[in-house]
Amino acid sequence: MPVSSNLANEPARVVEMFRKMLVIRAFEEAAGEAFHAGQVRGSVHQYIGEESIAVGICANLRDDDLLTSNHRGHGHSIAKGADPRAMMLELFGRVGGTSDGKGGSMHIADFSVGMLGANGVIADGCTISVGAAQSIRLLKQDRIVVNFIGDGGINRGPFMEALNWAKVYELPVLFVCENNQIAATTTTRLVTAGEGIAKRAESFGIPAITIDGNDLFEVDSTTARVVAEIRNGSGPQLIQAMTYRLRGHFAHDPAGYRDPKELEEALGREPMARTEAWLLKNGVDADEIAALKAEVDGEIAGYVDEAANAAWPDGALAFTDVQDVGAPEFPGESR
Amino acid sequence: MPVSSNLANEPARVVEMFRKMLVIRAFEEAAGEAFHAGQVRGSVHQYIGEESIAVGICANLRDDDLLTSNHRGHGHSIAKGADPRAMMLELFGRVGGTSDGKGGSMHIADFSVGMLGANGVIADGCTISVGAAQSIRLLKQDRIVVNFIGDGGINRGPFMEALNWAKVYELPVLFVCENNQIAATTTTRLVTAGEGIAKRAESFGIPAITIDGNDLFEVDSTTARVVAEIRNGSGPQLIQAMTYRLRGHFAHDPAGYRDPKELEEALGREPMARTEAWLLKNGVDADEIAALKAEVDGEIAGYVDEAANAAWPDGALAFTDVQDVGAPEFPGESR
Amino acid sequence: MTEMTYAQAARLGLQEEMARDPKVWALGEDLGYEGGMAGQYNDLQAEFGPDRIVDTPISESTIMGAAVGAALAGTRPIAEMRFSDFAMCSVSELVNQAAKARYMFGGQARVPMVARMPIGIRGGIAAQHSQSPEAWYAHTPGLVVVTPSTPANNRGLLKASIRCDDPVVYMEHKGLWGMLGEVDENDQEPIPLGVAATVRAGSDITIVSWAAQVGVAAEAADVLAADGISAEVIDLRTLYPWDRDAVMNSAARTGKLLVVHEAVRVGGFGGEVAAEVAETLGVPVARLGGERIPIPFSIPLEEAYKIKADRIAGRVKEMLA
Amino acid sequence: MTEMTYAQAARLGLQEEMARDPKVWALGEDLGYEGGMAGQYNDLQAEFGPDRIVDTPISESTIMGAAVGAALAGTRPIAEMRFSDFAMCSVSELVNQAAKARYMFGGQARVPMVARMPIGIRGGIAAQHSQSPEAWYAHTPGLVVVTPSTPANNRGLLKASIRCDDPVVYMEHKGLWGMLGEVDENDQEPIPLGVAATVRAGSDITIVSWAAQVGVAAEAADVLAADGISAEVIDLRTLYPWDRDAVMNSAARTGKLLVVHEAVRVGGFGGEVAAEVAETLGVPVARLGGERIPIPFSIPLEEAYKIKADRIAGRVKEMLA
Ligand SMILES: Cc1ncc(C[n+]2csc(CCOP(=O)(O)OP(=O)(O)O)c2C)c(N)n1
Ligand SMILES: Cc1ncc(C[n+]2csc(CCOP(=O)(O)OP(=O)(O)O)c2C)c(N)n1
Ligand SMILES: [Mg+2]
Ligand SMILES: [Mg+2]
Repeated sequence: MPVSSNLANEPARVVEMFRKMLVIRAFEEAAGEAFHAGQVRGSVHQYIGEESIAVGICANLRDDDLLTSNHRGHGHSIAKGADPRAMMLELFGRVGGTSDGKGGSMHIADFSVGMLGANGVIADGCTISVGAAQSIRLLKQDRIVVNFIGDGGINRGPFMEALNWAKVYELPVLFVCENNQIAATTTTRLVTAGEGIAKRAESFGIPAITIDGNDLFEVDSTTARVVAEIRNGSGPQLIQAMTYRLRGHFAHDPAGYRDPKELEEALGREPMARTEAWLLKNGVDADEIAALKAEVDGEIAGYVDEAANAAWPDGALAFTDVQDVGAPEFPGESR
Repeated sequence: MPVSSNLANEPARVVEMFRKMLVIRAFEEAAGEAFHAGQVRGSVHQYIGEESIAVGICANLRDDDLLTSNHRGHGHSIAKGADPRAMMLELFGRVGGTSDGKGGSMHIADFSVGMLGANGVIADGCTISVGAAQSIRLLKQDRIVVNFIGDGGINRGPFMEALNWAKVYELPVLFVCENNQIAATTTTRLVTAGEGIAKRAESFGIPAITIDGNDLFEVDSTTARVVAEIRNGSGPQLIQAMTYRLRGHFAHDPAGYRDPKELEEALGREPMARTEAWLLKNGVDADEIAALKAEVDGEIAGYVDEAANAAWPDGALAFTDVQDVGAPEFPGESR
Repeated sequence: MTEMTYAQAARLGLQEEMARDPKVWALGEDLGYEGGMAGQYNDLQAEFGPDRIVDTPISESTIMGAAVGAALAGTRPIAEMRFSDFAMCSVSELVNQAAKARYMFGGQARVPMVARMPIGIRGGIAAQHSQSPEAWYAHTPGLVVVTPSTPANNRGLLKASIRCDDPVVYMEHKGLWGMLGEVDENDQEPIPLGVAATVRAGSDITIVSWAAQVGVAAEAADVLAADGISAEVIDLRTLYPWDRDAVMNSAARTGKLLVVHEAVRVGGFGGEVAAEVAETLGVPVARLGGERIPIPFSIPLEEAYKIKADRIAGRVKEMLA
Repeated sequence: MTEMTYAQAARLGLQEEMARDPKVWALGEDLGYEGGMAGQYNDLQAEFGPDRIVDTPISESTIMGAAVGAALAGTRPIAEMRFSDFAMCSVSELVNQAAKARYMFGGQARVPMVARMPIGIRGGIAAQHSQSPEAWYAHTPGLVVVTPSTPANNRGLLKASIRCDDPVVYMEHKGLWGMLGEVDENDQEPIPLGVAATVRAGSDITIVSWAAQVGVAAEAADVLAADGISAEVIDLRTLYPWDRDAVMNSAARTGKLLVVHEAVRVGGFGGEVAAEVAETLGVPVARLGGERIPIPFSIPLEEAYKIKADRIAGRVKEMLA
């Protein structure tokens, strides 16, 4: 662990962050199981193995800072403060879900904590983020916007446009590229020209730093610095967080294309165990950690239980929240 | 003039290129006049002041090399070998035009000389160019593709995607960014982050060179080298040709936003006079040049005259060349 | 009453709304010096500053996407796309994001933005600058689609669109930018969205149209009047939601419906109106629209595409025969 | 005859065409290892090499735009967009370029490409992965629009689309990928574009549909048959050009028309068919389509969107009452 981390002296804060990571991990495991059990339909993209990034980034944000995400948005949402219970209800399509069951996994959002939504379309969140920053500027607020983008997503034009745009207007945007080295089944190195996203960002005049995303302490300390700079008017910056996707692209992908040796190595670097090791070394005892895990597992299991038994939304709900002008009429029972 | 130019010892070749430049200049002046006279409708984006780029680039291409262009495509077309007579007929919307009057200024094309078309949508030509190069690869040909893009166009996502794409597949594409420092009425520096296109291209691993686009000799020698490299398998490269748009964005734009001092300076660097000066210094006499100019002016004036008096296409022609499956029926005289 | 052009009226409406609500702003290419394609933004950058009339890079995806983000974050952006053809570079941002954000986030979000994208033939700007894709957006849940036909409409409907909390696709017709008409500067009220205007009362047939074609339909009604045929002309003004009541009442009264639009007939929104009327009233319906061809450049070709008054009149006579 | 799925049949058709013509190739995300969303490309990269089954970056504009360029330069590319929703990131390339190149260049160019973009509800993939925008492309001059409904269709129509010299928008329905059906491997002939199939003969009413809704319509016909109502079901197969003759002949015979599609009813292509039939034959017409809402996620909500057989049967009974 780099000594530079400002966390090193704050085991209590690390415990809190570790707890968030545990929630994400447990949530994702549970979501995957529910998917396999046929309780959750559609798509479930798990964030397993990347927890330290979302948590390390969001620990340095205020509640009113904004966040835009992509298809792999559960971890980002939980880290930003969305309620995992409502999220689980959403995955199950039940009453009380974050989107009333209208959205599902790829459209988790919690505007009350600045989480402007996961997104089913790669890189569309990037242009949204720069516009949100323009609103912030216009409203004379000191909020910032964080946009999560994958290493596959960086090759979409709208992301590249957004980089230019953010720098032209010197907007308070932090782009976080989660480089897990793969996009669905494609090794991104093979479809990404040049030396990578940091170099590209720099060509737009955007400061970019590459860090070990699985090192919670490095993520935290880097983000603390960068967020402070952005809030003080540095203009946009980019963090490339190196990581590894420990599961398939989505819950039903066995990821057979994965080199087993590579996976094994990656498991050795995964963030849960590393953070736990740090805690043990820094005076948090094993019992406390075990209790924490049990507590979190129980919490998530409870949500699953609740979600599996929660009420289904009424079909009429399909017809609300479309638009006010020209709102669709509920066709009624006769359907 | 740089001594390195391989043209320096070939005055005859320079005369030939100068003639092309004269044709472009005369064509554009004539097109502008016809536009002002109400003989040409729609849009006319003149290439005046940038002639040395198209001519210097295309002089190094084979007839079967391909070219994709943008809205300012007359110069590119003439340089690639399109017939200015048919182009003028097209601008006038008459029978015999390059597109039978269906396209007009923004859709000049001559597939017989590899000119795959001007384009009304900024940067859409860029993605077309990389695909054309993929066809070339698949067909085991040794042709190359040249794509012209403006300094305003570089901020569109599809261009940036195309850069990545071209390098990923190591395609035989030459991107030529004509940096005339303005996009319509917008100074591109103000909406372009970072150090510019050369840096951006390099961030994709694409070799990029910035040259004086108004120096025919520099354009020619650079292109000769770069085209040879690309044809020999170097993968994509980019040339940024610095230049200046001597007229308005289109023929009816008085360009009042232009700093008069800047314009005056630019006029001092414009390519026609510079090339002419070189010829005079290298043994071509003034009479010969005057005769060349008169000949070209007469040629273009003849085309204008012919176009102004040429037949209009029959309305029925509007219904051809749409598609074979589901071809529209000509509604007939009864319309 | 002041006489002004359609473009000037749009500028006036925008200026009024920007003065009224500091959260209203616009972004697009060449809005400052140029003042937009037809002066719809003239001098507004000087009045409201470069942060509210924002000159952007040529980045259509981001112009539209940024508007979505800005709307989500609390302001009321106007994304100026210059041509509906260029807006085709930002369909995902409009259709996948703007139109769906409120719904897919279960009502947590609102997207009060206006996407301005002029449609139609202007004369010689050909296939990539003349399209009329309004039917696409009328087909897209979440979007309001507005198509003003006169200067007064263009001011009043733009004002309503800016105040609307739903994303609005606002489609001026380029061919109308120079059209003169009376505008009541004292009346600051928006024209309500979703309400049609009866441009000409009549009893023999109902002609429904929108945008530039309304004027042509009115011209056809004149031609028909000379022949003793009384045609009612309805300007939908808002394409979605379209004013069903106005159309049904009229068509029930006249007993016949003709829908006319400049957009390609096949798959055009006229099909929606005609099918609904046929289904609901069982009266004879017909449609006129462009042939399914791109818009050509040359005059006789472009003319061959257009729906002229005599063609409308001819079709009406056939229906009444 | 071999029994195979709709997705397998598409793969077979593609394989046959790639073996037949070395100029045919495909580009898109995850075509190699993954073999496409539903295995439509399984093992083809191994068979034809990575230059003919090309794994691309996530760059939708370029997938489509490169296909246009490749077609212009002499090969026959297939742009795989995975979902029609993602193809909304490449509308300019499809509509401004592919659809118009031949026309605006006066016939100098041909664009023999296929843009594959599956439509429809698959179950829980919600608003940004379930759209059916076929009406947009049917409205776009220059494009052919194909919507296969069975494994045999999916093979035969894909083959025809690949051989077609016009740009084809090829829209599988995601919900049909697992559908089993008989395919005659010995008959290598494509199914001609623009020709409808009568799925079920009948005399009381004509039901026109396409893609997944054809099966539902046939189901409705079964329900109706039990009540002594004889419904003819027509599968358009190609949406543009649609088989006008087949529909008109049938509707003239039965005297009634119902068009059913999964796409949103408002502005859907059903309006075109219904309006044409009403205008031409004057027979009663009706349409069923999705309400104008995004596709929701949760089961009861998604179900509330769908057009079920009993609703079709109910509407038919109303029309015959
Ligand atoms: C515009 C678009 N293209 C394609 C997809 C399909 N898709 C979903 S996730 C994904 C891979 C994304 O990879 P990356 O950006 O690296 O994120 P990761 O999944 O690795 O977190 C793809 C291709 C999509 N959702 N949107
Ligand atoms: C996608 C798109 N957006 C906007 C336009 C309108 N437009 C036409 S030319 C132009 C400026 C282009 O500037 P640049 O690329 O520098 O080329 P130049 O005109 O200087 O040669 C603009 C904005 C367009 N044609 N297409
Ligand atoms: Mg990745
Ligand atoms: Mg320029």
